[in-house]
Formats: sequence, structure tokens, C-alpha cells
Amino acid sequence: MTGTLFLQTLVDGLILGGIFSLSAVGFSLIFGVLGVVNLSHGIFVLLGAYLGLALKEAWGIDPLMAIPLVFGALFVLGGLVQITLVSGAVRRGSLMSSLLITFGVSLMLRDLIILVFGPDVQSLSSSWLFDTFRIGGVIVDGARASGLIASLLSLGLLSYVLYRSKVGRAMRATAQQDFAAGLCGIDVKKIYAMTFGVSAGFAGVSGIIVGLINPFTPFDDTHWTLNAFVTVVLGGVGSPVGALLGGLMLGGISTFSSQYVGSLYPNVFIFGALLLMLIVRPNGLLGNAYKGSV
Amino acid sequence: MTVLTIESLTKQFRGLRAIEDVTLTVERDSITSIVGPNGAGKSTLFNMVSGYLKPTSGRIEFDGHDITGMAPYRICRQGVARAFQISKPFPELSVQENVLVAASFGRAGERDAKATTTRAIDICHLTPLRDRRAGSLSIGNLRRLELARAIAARPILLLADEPCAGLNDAETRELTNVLSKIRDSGVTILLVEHDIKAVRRVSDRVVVLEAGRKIADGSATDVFSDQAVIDAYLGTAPA
Amino acid sequence: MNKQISRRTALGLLGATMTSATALRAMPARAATDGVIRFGGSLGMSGRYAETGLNIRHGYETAIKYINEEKGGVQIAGKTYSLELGIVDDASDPARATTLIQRQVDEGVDFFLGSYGSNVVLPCAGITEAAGKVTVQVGGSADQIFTQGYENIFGFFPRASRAWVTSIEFFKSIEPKPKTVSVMATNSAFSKLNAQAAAAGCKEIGLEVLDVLELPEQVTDSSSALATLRARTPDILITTTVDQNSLVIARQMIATETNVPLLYQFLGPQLPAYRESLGAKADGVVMQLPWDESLEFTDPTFGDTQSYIDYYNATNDRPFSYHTVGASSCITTYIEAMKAAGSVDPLAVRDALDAIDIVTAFGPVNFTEDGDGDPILMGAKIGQVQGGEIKVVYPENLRTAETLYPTPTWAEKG
Amino acid sequence: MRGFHKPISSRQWGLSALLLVGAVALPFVASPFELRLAQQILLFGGLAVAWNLLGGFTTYWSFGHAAFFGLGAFAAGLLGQQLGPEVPVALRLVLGLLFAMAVTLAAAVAVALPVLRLRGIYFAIAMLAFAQILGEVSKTFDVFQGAIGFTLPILKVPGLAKVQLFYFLFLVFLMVCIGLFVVMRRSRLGVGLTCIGQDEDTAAMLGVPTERYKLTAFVISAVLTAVGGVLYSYSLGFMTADTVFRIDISLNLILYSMVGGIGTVAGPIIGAAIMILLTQVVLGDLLDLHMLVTGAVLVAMVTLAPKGLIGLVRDMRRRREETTVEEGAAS
Repeated sequence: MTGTLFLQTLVDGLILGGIFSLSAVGFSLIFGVLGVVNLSHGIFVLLGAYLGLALKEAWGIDPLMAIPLVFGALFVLGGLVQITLVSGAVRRGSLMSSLLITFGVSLMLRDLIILVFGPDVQSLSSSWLFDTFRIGGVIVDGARASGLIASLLSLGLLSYVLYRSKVGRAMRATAQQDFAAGLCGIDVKKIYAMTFGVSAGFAGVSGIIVGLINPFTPFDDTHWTLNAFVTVVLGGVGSPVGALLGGLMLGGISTFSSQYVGSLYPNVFIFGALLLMLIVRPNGLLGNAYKGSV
Repeated sequence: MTVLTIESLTKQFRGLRAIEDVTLTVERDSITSIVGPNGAGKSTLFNMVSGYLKPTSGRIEFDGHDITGMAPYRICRQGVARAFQISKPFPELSVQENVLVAASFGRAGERDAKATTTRAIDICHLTPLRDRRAGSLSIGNLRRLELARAIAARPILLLADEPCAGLNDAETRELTNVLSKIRDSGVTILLVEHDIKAVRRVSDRVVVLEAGRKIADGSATDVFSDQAVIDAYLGTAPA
Repeated sequence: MNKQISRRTALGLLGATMTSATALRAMPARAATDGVIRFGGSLGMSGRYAETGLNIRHGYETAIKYINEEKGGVQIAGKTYSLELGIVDDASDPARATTLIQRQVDEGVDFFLGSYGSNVVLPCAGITEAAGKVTVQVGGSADQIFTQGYENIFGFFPRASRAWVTSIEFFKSIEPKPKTVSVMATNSAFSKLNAQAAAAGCKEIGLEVLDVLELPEQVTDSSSALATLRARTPDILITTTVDQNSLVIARQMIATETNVPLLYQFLGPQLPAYRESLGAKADGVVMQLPWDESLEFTDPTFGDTQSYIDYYNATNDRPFSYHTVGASSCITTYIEAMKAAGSVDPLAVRDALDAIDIVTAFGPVNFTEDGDGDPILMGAKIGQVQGGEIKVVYPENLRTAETLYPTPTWAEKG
Repeated sequence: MRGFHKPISSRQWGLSALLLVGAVALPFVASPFELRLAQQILLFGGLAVAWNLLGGFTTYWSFGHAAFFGLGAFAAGLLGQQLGPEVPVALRLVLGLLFAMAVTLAAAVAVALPVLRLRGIYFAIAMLAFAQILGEVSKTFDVFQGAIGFTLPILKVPGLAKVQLFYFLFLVFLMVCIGLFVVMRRSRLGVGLTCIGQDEDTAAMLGVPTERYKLTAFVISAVLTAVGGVLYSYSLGFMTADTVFRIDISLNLILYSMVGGIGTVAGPIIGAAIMILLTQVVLGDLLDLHMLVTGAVLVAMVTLAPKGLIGLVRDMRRRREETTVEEGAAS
């Protein structure tokens, strides 16, 4: 019994961690490449969930099938937000400006979501959602299993893009030294917009998975932004692997503390771990994937 | 009288000996220059004197105290100031305020800070620019601000790190004048400099390093006519 | 010369202060005598409880629209009044709420419709009470709202510690007799207070309380609490969480095959969104039902519950909820109290509210001495989802279906 | 510290005195609503000034000052509850203030020692985490009553309405904050902090005791914020964790400073006034769109005046001056 409980807790932690990872990777990317702490990140996660909902209600598209569409739409939206609103703050290089601007963006987008979808609790549902598997004594349901798989696939894909494609290399170069990258003929502005777009896209994809597993409201964005914060600090900035590691840690801390300490305490433990990590290793377990490697 | 004594100083980085058994002394109220090709170990030596690096072996004595391996701020308190090549002024403060900070928080203490500041600014030819924002200064002016800030702390010994790098002839000449004035005001200077013309003009004594070893030590005229120096240094980097 | 300048500056400054002070003062208040009764109040329209806020707002608007447009206003002491609504968003921030409420008080609003969340309601009540204004609200039910000695505040719901009377009676009536119960709550005031009341009530009738499980205020993962439930399964699981959290818990119970003979969710299953999200799995879930469509009541404004529903549906896109009906009945209650008092003076209306005993589309309205809803008359019924619809299963005289107990496991429910 | 700031001119003194007279007179001419607005401007303006004691001089931007705001409120409230109704309200408030200050002092020192070693965004996030932890802890453990909340006794002073009374308390609070800020800015501490803000390593090299200065500013800022929290909770009469441990309180302090001008005395107060008037008067009646407009105004302000309104004016003035000075005036 105790062994099964431990395994179940571990599996739950891994699944939760996978979702945290995916939902944080975009935040991490923007932080790494643009040096911007994107307070509107959580809103992009929610936008993904709401777009998935709209697609399902309008054309009956299964949320998982909607992933590419949602990615595309949010890629464009994210890029536009960067070009029109955030770029001003990045140009001035002020952390404070970028924080306030992205905070403003989150207020605006949240209000827009409320105007379009209302403040109600929504959820994405699908026929296979409640099918459960049993492996040994461990129970996993369709929503979570698909969530974990989609998270790992997306993170893998992003790694591939970052490390193997021309755009990815340009992003990493820009992260290290935007001025030098500019001298090498990289269009830094375009890379910034692309990065914001890719981040928003991945946030949106994670939003679909979040929506499959949990109901959502327009006011959950702070929660997801904070989670992304914690994930990035735990794992390290700017790399999919860092996000994965941070997310898994977050998931593990969350499920184990609530199982073995008390279901009320995960938040205390999560932020405690965050504080501890900041003090011991402010750059996260993996350090800054871009800035530390040279 | 000797202000600084360096005895058989050695610094080893993994396999590399950056400084090997260097011994030298710096006399009070003199300008002693350290020259040598890139990688000769000048910066390493400087960093050890100012406390940013701990020597592998050897001994540094300043003003009668052993300062080997001491923390930078304590060495600073003892009276060693350092002027960096890449000067970092407080950009939003005026020239005068920049110097005033150094005077107030330095060894002199706050009481005479105002007078010290005025004098340091005057010595460094910055009086007309005293109210300018440091962030708006040209590179030559910045170098002199860096020196003014360093001497405002009322040091006994000033470590000046390539103050002439990147300056044009007129600026270099002005800077060497300032260095002489600083020495005349009673501050001993240890200078690391690439610009041989400047070194010749200003130095009381020149020490040449090559590959971590001292290869010459004496007056500028003597040193620069030494065949070993010409071979080792001037040969590789014609001035 | 210099002195003159400073004096001029001083005068200018003083003038500026004065003009800005008068400019800030909003439009002159329209007193009730010129034929308009104004209702004010705040709702949390942008925050975690915005869904409830929107439902309540629709209820107020519907009643006021109906009275103004269909009935040509209300007659009180021989005068005809039209109604006006001024609701603001307090964003669940007490600083903002108190300021905005003060503004309405200053503007001469006499009748307030309350917000929810005791940290907003209580500071606002302090202001309206001191100004001699009245509040009737369908949101807050925390005990503190009614035990602070405020005389002018009324609530449609019985205070939390009394909200469990019917539920406990219902548990007693179940056959075969359940023996054990567990309670699940989040660490918010609403949830904690209700969990305490539920656990206390269960103990009183001899049910053994196995666990009181607490979760963080925003639940994303309840798997560990559910593991405890699987290890020590109660006959009844009570959740005193708000809508979103209830849905999270239910979905995770399904996902982890955590079965209990009876799942009682205080809030959540009442919402269509909840039932849509769970589909057939929602069957068997039991809830508090402050109001249900199947309960037919007469209504002095709309005639009866059915005509209210018809009018609501004809004028609104948004589906109604019990909060909507309660909010509409709030207005009706105010009007009836004014008629009874024969006056629109707030204190006279307050006295009439104290004594009010009417039936509205929401059900009977009768307040306790402390101002909260009478626990028997205004207490919730018990509902159960059966065949995708909510059926009233308790009290017996109102029931539209028999209680299903024990309920099938999640897997059995298609 | 002498030499850094021009002495306060008689004109400035005069203006301040005038403003003060106006502020003292206001409760006797303004309506309760205006007074409530003014209360908020005084309180949150004061808190923003207190935030600037560290964040205005240096780049140590705390994203979690709500932690101290809440800590103060809880410490005073719980102590007041323990003392019980036998103790007069005013005494409970005073004892509560002292207790809150002591608790916050200890907490601030404890959290500062590790957290002040972090720089930039890491410091900001650590403070945010600290505030989140305190909020969670107050709700999680029933002894703190954060989830359910508790009432605070009503403070009464004969001859003053409650709204006037708290107006004056907040006014005093703001003046203390302003006073400390002005004194600090002109002191050795302030100059040292300014240097830390521009280049911490250089400041240390020049002999500025950076660790001690940062700690001092952090602790003073925290204790003042706690005082604000105590007064705020008493002004409401009832509080829960959600009343004080609010991320938006932390963010607003930065926002107000940013809108008005970080590192200035008047900036945070002007910023607080603008934003509070905007959100609660101009947009107060909007039910649906006020967040959208607030967000848009925020983005516009930061884009157009990144150094705040005061910074904007100053930059314009400086640009004019610097173009008149010849470049390279050295001979």
C-alpha cells in the first residue's frame, strides 16, 4: 500500500511537472533571449485554453487536434504584442519598464477574454478524457497521460528547433550578445518578435493541456505566471531542459509535500523551495543556458 | 623610503605561471611603471597587490604591514587606491559628486571631504567640468575622473591601470601631466601602461616583466636601452 | 515683490484645491422624492468570484428593467417611482470597495445591494451603517457579517454556521444509514467556515468525521487528498469549495477512480458549466440548492417563478442561476418593504425589512434578528443530479425525485 | 551629507508648508468620498515613498512589500485580540504598532541577510516569494486567522468622524515617510545608496559599506510599510489575508513610483494620486472596461515616460542645459 502510494505520488508529480514545464518554457525563453520577465505569460496560457474552447465549440475540433492551430494563432499574437507594445521597453533595456508593460498587457488581455468569453468557469472536454489506465496499482487518466505526452513532445520539438535550426541558433546568439548578434547580420528585432511568438505559442499549447485537466477562469493567469517563475528559477533560464527539470521539481515538491506533509502545504513548500534556490543557486540548477556557457 | 615591497611573488593558474618569483620595491613619492608585452603578468601583479587575487607564494608588504592575501576593501582602507582602465563612474552623478563620494567614504573621512574633492578635481584638471554629469564625459575626461576619484580617497599608493589606453596624443600628454601632479601632491604611483612614450615621460623607475618574470628594473633611460628589454619587449611590440 | 508672488501662489493653490474638491464631487444626488429610487452597491466583477458577480448583476438588472418597463415603476405612499441601478466593480479589494461605496453614500444612495467576501462586505457595512443606509445582499454568508451588531444589513442566505441545518437533516434521512463522512475545504473564509459547520453538524447526529482535508485556495492538484480518501473511504464526502475548485476535485476524483457512495458538493453542481464538463459522470452528485426551477413560488413583482423565468430568458442571453433569482428577489423584497413602510426613508424601510415575511420567485423571505436568512424558510434544499438534471431530493414535501444512494462508481456512469 | 544636495530653499519650505496647511484643512471642506480617496493617496503614496527608501536609490526592487504590509497588520491585529477589550483601543493601536514594528524589524533582518545578496530580478522574485509564503502561512495555520479573518476595534476620537481621523493618521504616516526619505537622501546613507544603485561594485571599492547600507534601508522601508499595514487594517475594521497579502499592493507601489518618478519624493505620491484617481474616479463607474483602460494607460505611460513624469520633466530640462555647455570644456 505505501509502495503504491509512493509510486502514485511520483507519477502524479511527474505528470504535473510535465505540464508545469511546458507552461513555463515560453517564459523561460523570453527571459533568456529578451531579458524580459513576462508578466503576461499566464494570460497566453489562458488564451490557449480559450482558443481551444472556441475551436471546439465552433467546429467541434478536438482540443488535441487544435494544438497546431492554437500555436499558430498565438505565435502571431505574441509576435504582434512584442512588436507593438513590449519592444519599447526592451529597447530601453529597463527591467522595470518591461515588467510594467507586460503587466499592463496582461490587464488588457484579461479584460478582453472576459469581454469575449465571460468570467465563467470553463473547461475543455473530450470523449476520451476520463478513460483511465491502471499500471500496477498506479492510476493515470486520459487527460493527464495525453498532457504529459504532449508536453514532452513539444519540449523535444522546441529543443530541436533551438539547437538545430537556423532560427534557433540566431535566438541563442541573440540571447548571448544582442549587439554582436546584430553585427553578425542577425535581425535582432525579428528574432525578438519570433521569440515572443514562439513563447506565446508554447504557452498556448500548454493552455490546452491545462484546460483538458483542470477547469479555468480568466483570473487564473497570475497562478500560471507565478508557476512559470518558480519553474524557471528552479531549473534555470532559457533552455527547454531547464524548464523540464524545474517543472518536474515543482511537480514533485507539490505532490510529495501535499501527500506526506499535508494537502494544505504545497504552496508553502513551493515558495520555500524557490526562496532557498534563489539563495543557494540563483541561476537555477542548470544555470543560465545562454549566458553561462561561453 | 619604501612604500611597497613585493618579495618573491608567484601566482600559478593551474599549469600556468602568470607571475614567477617577482621581487620589487616602490619608493615613496615616485612613479614606478610596470611594462611588458601582453600576457607578461602585469594585471595579475596588480590584482594581487589590490587583493583581488591571492598569491600562490611570496609576500606583499605595504607601508610596514603585511597585506598578502588581504580582502580588497581592507587593502583599500590601508591606503591603496586603484584606478581602473575601464572607468566606471556613477553616470547619474556629477563629476564633483563622483569625487565627493570617494572622498567621503575613503580614508580621509567626511570632515575634509569638500576640500579633498576640490583639490582632487583641480589636480586632475576637471574644475571646468565639475558640474557635468559623469555619464556624458568623453573617454579622456573619464580617465581623469577615475584618477580624481582614486586620489580623493587620500591613498598612500595609487595603482593606475593603463590610464592612457585609447587616448590620443593630446589627451595622453594631459594625463601624464596629471600623473606627475598627483605624485607631486604626495601620492606614490604604481603604473601599468602600454604607451612607452608616456612611460618614458612620466616614470621615475621602470620595471619590465616578460612571461611572468622581471627582466629589467631601473630608470627609464637605463631600462629602455637594455638590450634584453629591446629584444624581448620592444621587438615584439614596436611602440 | 517676492512676498506678492508667494501670496499669489498660495491663493492659486488654495483655489485649485477648492475647485478640484468641488469638481470631484459627482453630480448632485437625485433624492427619492423626484421619483427615482436609486440602488447602489459593489460586486467583485474582476476577480476569482466574478462569475457569481455577473449572475447577481443580471438578477438586479432584470428586476429593475421589469419594474420600470413592464410595470411603469412602483407606487409607494401614493407616489410613483422609477428605479435606478448603480453597481460598481470592487475588484474584491476593500480599499477600492469602501471608497466607491462612500461615493454612493455621498451621492445620496439610500439602498445598497451587497458584495460578497467578508473582507469586502464588513468594511463597507461599517460605512453604510454609520450613514444610516440599508443593505440587502445575496452574496456573503460569513457569520461575522451578522454578528457584529450591524442593524441595517440583511442577507438572503442563512449565516454559514446555520446553513447546514437542512443538509444534516438530509443525511439523517438517507437509507441505508451512512456512518462516516469526510470534509474537504480550501483555506478561504467561506470554505473553512462552512467546513467547520458541516463537520460539527455531522458529529451532532452521530456521523463519524474521518478527515477534514484542507487544500490551498486555488486547487490545481488534489491527488494527495484523494489518495487519503481512497485509503479511508467515507460514506459521504462533503466539499465546501467554490465552483471552480469543486469541478477540479470532481474531475480528479474521476481521473483517480476515487469513489464515494455519496459526493456532496456545496457549490458547483448548480452551474450548467459543471454538468456540461462532467457529462454523465455528474450523475448522483448532491448539492445545496438555495433555489430550483422546479420550486414554484408566487412573486409580488413577476407573478410567479415561471413568469419570472420566462421574462428572464426573453431578455437575457446568459443562463440564470440561483444567484440571479436571489438578486431579482432582493429588489422585490426592497420594494415590498418600502410599500409596507409606506416610505422610502431608509430607516423606515429597514424596520419593514426586519419584519418582512413574503414569498418571492426565490422563495420565502424572512430575516432573523441578526439579519441573515431564516435557516428553515430561506435555508437551502438538497438537490441531486439525476439524468443530467437537478432534482430536488430533500425536504420530502418538495422533492421531485427519490435520493439515489449509494451512487454508482464513476466507471459505471458511462 | 553635505555637498550633494542644495539646501532646501525657502521657496520649497514655503510650498511644503502651504501643502501641509491645505492637507490639514481638507477634511473640513471635503466630502467623505473625497476624504476616502485622499486617505488612499496618503496611505499608498506613503507606502510608495517607503518602498523608494530602498527601491528608489538602488535597483533592489522589492516585488513583495505586501509581505511587510500584511505582517504589520497581522501582528498588531492579533496582539490587539490577545489584549482584549479591557485595554483601550488607542492603547491597543499603539502597542500593536510597536509590536508590528518589532516583528517586522526581526523578519526584515532575517529575510534581508540572504535575499540582499541577490541582485536585480532575482531579488525581486525572492521578495515576491517571501510575500507569497507569508500570505499562505497566515491562511494555512489557524492561529493566524488569515483565512477566516478577524475584526479590529473601532478607534474613536471625540470631535472627529472616522474618515477624518484616519485621514489624519495617514497624513502623519505620509509625512513620516517623506521626512525619513528626505533626511535619508541627504545623509551619508542616501549618498551611499545612490552609489550602490549606480554601480554596487564600484561603490564597495570606494569604501561604501554596501551590505550595511542596503540592510538599513531595507529594514527602515519594511518597518514603515508595516506601520502602513497596521493603520490600514484599523481603518477597515475587519481583515483577512486577502485584505493585505495582495500581489497588487506590491505591484502598485512600484507602479505609483514608476508613473511619478522613482527615487523622488513627490513622484510616488503624484503617481499614487494619478493612478487612484484614474482607477477609482475616472474609471470607477465602468464595470467592464476599467482593467483594459488601466492596462492601456500603464503601457502608454511606461512607453512615453519611462522615468516617470518627474523624470520626463527633468530630462527635458537637462537636455536643454547640456546642449548649452560646450563639449570637452577641459583645456
